[in-house]
Amino acid sequence: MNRVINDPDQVVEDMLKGLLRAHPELEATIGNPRVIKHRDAPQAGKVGIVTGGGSGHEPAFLGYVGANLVDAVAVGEIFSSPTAKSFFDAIKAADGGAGVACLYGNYAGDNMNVKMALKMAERAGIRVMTVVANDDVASAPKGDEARRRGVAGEILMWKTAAACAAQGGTLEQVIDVAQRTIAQTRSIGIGLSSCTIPAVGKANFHIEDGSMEVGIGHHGEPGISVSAITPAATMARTMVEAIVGDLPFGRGDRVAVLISGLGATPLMEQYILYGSVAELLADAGIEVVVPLVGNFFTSLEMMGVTLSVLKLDDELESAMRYPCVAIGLTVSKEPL
Amino acid sequence: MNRVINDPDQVVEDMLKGLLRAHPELEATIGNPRVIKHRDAPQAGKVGIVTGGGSGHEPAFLGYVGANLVDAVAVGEIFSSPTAKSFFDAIKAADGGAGVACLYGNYAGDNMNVKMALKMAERAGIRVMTVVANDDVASAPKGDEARRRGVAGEILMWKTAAACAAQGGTLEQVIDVAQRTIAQTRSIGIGLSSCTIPAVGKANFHIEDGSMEVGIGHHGEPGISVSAITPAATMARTMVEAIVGDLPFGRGDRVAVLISGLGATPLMEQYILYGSVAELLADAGIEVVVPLVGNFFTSLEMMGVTLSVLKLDDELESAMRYPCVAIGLTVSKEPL
Amino acid sequence: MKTEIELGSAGAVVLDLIATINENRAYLSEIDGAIGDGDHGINMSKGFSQCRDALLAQPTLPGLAESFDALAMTLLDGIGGSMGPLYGSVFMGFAETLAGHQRLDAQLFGQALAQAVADVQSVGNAQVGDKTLMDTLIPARDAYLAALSQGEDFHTALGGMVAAAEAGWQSTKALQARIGRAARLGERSIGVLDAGATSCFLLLRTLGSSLQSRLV
Amino acid sequence: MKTEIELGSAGAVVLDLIATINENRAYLSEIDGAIGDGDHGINMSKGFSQCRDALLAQPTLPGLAESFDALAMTLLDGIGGSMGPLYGSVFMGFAETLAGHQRLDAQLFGQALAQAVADVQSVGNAQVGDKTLMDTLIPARDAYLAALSQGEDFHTALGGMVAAAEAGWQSTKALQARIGRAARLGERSIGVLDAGATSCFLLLRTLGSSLQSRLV
Ligand SMILES: Nc1ncnc2c1ncn2[C@@H]1O[C@H](COP(=O)(O)OP(=O)(O)O)[C@@H](O)[C@H]1O
Ligand SMILES: Nc1ncnc2c1ncn2[C@@H]1O[C@H](COP(=O)(O)OP(=O)(O)O)[C@@H](O)[C@H]1O
Ligand SMILES: [Mg+2]
Ligand SMILES: [Mg+2]
Ligand SMILES: [Mg+2]
Ligand SMILES: [Mg+2]
Repeated sequence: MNRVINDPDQVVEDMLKGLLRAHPELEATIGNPRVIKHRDAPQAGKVGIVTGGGSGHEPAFLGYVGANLVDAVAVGEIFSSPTAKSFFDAIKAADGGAGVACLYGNYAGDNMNVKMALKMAERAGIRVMTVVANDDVASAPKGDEARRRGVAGEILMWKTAAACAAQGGTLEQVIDVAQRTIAQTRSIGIGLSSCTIPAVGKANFHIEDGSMEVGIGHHGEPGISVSAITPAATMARTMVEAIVGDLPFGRGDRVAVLISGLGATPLMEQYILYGSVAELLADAGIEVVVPLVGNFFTSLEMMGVTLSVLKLDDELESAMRYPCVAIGLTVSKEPL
Repeated sequence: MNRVINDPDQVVEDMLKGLLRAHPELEATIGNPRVIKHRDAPQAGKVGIVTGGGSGHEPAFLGYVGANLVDAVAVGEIFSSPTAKSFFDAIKAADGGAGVACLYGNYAGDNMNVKMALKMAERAGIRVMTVVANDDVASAPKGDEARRRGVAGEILMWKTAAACAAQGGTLEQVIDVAQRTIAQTRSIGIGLSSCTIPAVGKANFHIEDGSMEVGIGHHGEPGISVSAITPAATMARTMVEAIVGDLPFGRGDRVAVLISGLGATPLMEQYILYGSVAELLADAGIEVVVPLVGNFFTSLEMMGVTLSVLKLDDELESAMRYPCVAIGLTVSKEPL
Repeated sequence: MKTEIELGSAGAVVLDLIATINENRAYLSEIDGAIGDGDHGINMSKGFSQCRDALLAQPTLPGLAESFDALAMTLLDGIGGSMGPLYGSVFMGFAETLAGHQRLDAQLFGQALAQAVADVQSVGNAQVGDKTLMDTLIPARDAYLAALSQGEDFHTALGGMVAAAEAGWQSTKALQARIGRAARLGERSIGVLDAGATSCFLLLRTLGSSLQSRLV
Repeated sequence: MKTEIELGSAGAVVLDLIATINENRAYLSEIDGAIGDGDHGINMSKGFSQCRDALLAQPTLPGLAESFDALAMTLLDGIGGSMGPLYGSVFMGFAETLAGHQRLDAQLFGQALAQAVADVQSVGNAQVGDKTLMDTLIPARDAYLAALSQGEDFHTALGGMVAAAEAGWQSTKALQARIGRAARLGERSIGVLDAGATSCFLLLRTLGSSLQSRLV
């Protein structure tokens, strides 16, 4: 595996060094280099938006720190939860006195570290509320939603909650928007090849040539089924069916669709998939009003894609369209 | 090679279908589905900006059609020049009466097809001027610049020229900006793995595990040397030295730096490389005032990176900062 | 009869715990390799070593409560994943219970142990039988408290704790993992020891003997 | 003596050219595979077949000038890469020279051929010896014009053109490619025929015989 790295044990440090050089609007917190905050955070009176997770998913998580987006992020080792202290330091960095919304994904390590961070925050007198994303329909059956993992739908939750916070929402309102967003989001992934953690040096798991893993997780967690690879249109059908039936989505719904490449799958193929997804949704009477296609949430150099669909209401739709600037997502103010 | 495609011979068509569904601001021209234009093009009195090239480099070329960026683009088969007719149709689609700047890369096929398109445009009474990008220092020795290929530096040329056009520049002024931009840009790539054209089905070329190809082209064109893979910091040194010595860049220069992943190299690694590049440039007294890191110009699922450096003057710097919105590059209007 | 420990001078107990983890670094990773991702020794040793550096950098070694606190905080600060919060909770439970006390007696240690177990369980939500470190920790606590209620002295109760920890640790071999990384393997997780249960036994054994040796 | 061709009824010459390319699709790709990327037959046949469809869709077959123009435009419209503009230029050169004429005589064909060569050269910038289709085309033109200046008739001059095309084509075997994809291979490009030179010879041979058969 040919990589552009120095010491495989220092990839996160080296990445942060480059990131901070390239983005003067981002900075590490004093005392904790594993917390990246926006230059303007905390903003007095604004609810702080915090997230965090393992590295290797870039631009997630740190690429969503930005204006009208996430205020501070806790950065973990590759595919491993940030420390409790880092979550706490991110919370501190984002706290402008109006409380902090900590919006993260449903993984054992993240859950535990956030829990400990909340204890620390309580001791420090910072009001924190959390929403844990569980949008991945493939990770547990319907009825057992609390066990589902959070995947690319997290981005949608950060986007809407941050828009609410930027417009002066209270902590309760921000949490409500985040909660509603993730409750109305369903995601599923298809994996086409493995990835290699530089410090480990061998593939994290294995997918045969000619096979695909439907429902794969962001770290290669096993999916629902391994089967012979199908045309993109069939992949789209598999994914759309799994998602649409779960919420369920139906005729007349307006949705945001986010297709993310997992790392090595070209943008060309992501658009091929999007074409079929949009067609299937249209056939089901579901209108895509916010389409997002790109490498939004990756798994190192895995091949594959994830699909996330969010059922919008008016508030969520306008939150999705609210201007923001970050590495991973920029919504420009109109007119230019 | 596991792909998200339908018919391997239809990947470009299928991509365009998805792209157009996802981006209502883009449209195919009437009569030529291989020309993608901005909804608002042509703009009366504005110089039209046109480019084009083979597919497989997404978001290049079509991802740079956007507000205050490229007006229309000719879309070729994977790694193959668009037809002369497509270049001509793109020129027609971009012509708002003030002439068209056709800004493309120095490849035999593109050169010939553009030449033929110019004949057609002349017959149709459209004034067209061209700039052909030749920023890749590795593709021919100094002194033989006319033989050099155009790579990711093309993006910088589109950006500055389009900003000039958006601000009412004449065709001569736009061409001057594009010309100056590419004349002051140097690029070099390092390839770490090959890629597979879906319709061909086998790797385009070969790079050993543990090896890197310095100076590789965007289609796997052989570089200057194949050597054992080095740490990212050493790659950075190799690339910076090749670039800085060629123009040459020197103490006191202000530059834009664009690092692009070639497809499968994670953003994490691109930032690792950027950290070293920025440090080396700073050591040489060169200040990076516009840093861009991401998958801006890819080669399907190749692993590797390209580095482009543009020596700025005041006009080019403000052109780089001018707001624009496109799939590949959005510069937001400040303040949000 | 020896019934107490001077907390102010017992900080070295934590150094003993650290030494145990570092000595068993490779062993713990090897066990984790069978049904996990093979990094348990690395994870643990990373956090524990950081604490060792921090403690030794002090002009004088802090007391046991402060040393437990330092260990808890370094784990919460130094290792992400699950081990930071889980073992961080364990040692924070000890630290918080011991805080403000001069001496540690059998009663107070029982409170501390109970607190530690409650804290880690509230974070990790694992039960006996899930094939985790709780399979070591819960029986150890129960045995210790049972010994106390039967009137055993501190030394003997610690011995009972370690014996139960060992039995609990060994019980993980026959268990099917229901939590953590190994749970994915289903039945294939049966037949080998659990990594966290192993480190937990090693820590409790060292804790027991180190405390016993300091009884006055 | 037969000296002229009725242009209005000679559109089928272009159908002959198309048939030649389609018959040799596999052969041309095979030759390109040796030192190129193996798609020359595919590229050519794609564009030529499109033109066939377009011509046959017309109520009556257009004349030769219009048919050449249709071929040029379909190539420029239907195939990117290099073949579109190169062969597009060739046939546009013929079309433009013939446009407005009723009859094609030896003189006019000489002008058309010269124009075609000039156009393709202005686009591709290749010279004799670069191992491209110019190695077929330039000697063919020269031989044709030489024959005319020596007073040969149309039929004979066409024969001279084809013979020179064949010799030029064969000459590419010994050449080292200096242009196009094969140029990368340096000396390794020596020893095999050039794909474009091959298609160019096949086209000129068919053109020659097809015109000869239409002389009135
Ligand atoms: N929820 C939990 N409660 C208690 N212990 C747990 C829990 N989840 C995992 N463990 C323990 O963690 C151990 C693995 O630790 P380690 O290898 O360091 O972390 P990781 O699994 O993230 O690589 C398991 O052997 C198990 O004993
Ligand atoms: N500049 C040029 N002028 C004339 N002929 C050229 C030129 N460049 C390439 N060729 C011809 O093109 C042929 C290859 O055509 P083809 O395989 O269809 O295109 P590609 O090389 O893009 O795959 C070569 O054999 C050569 O004869
Ligand atoms: Mg482990
Ligand atoms: Mg681990
Ligand atoms: Mg070819
Ligand atoms: Mg080709």
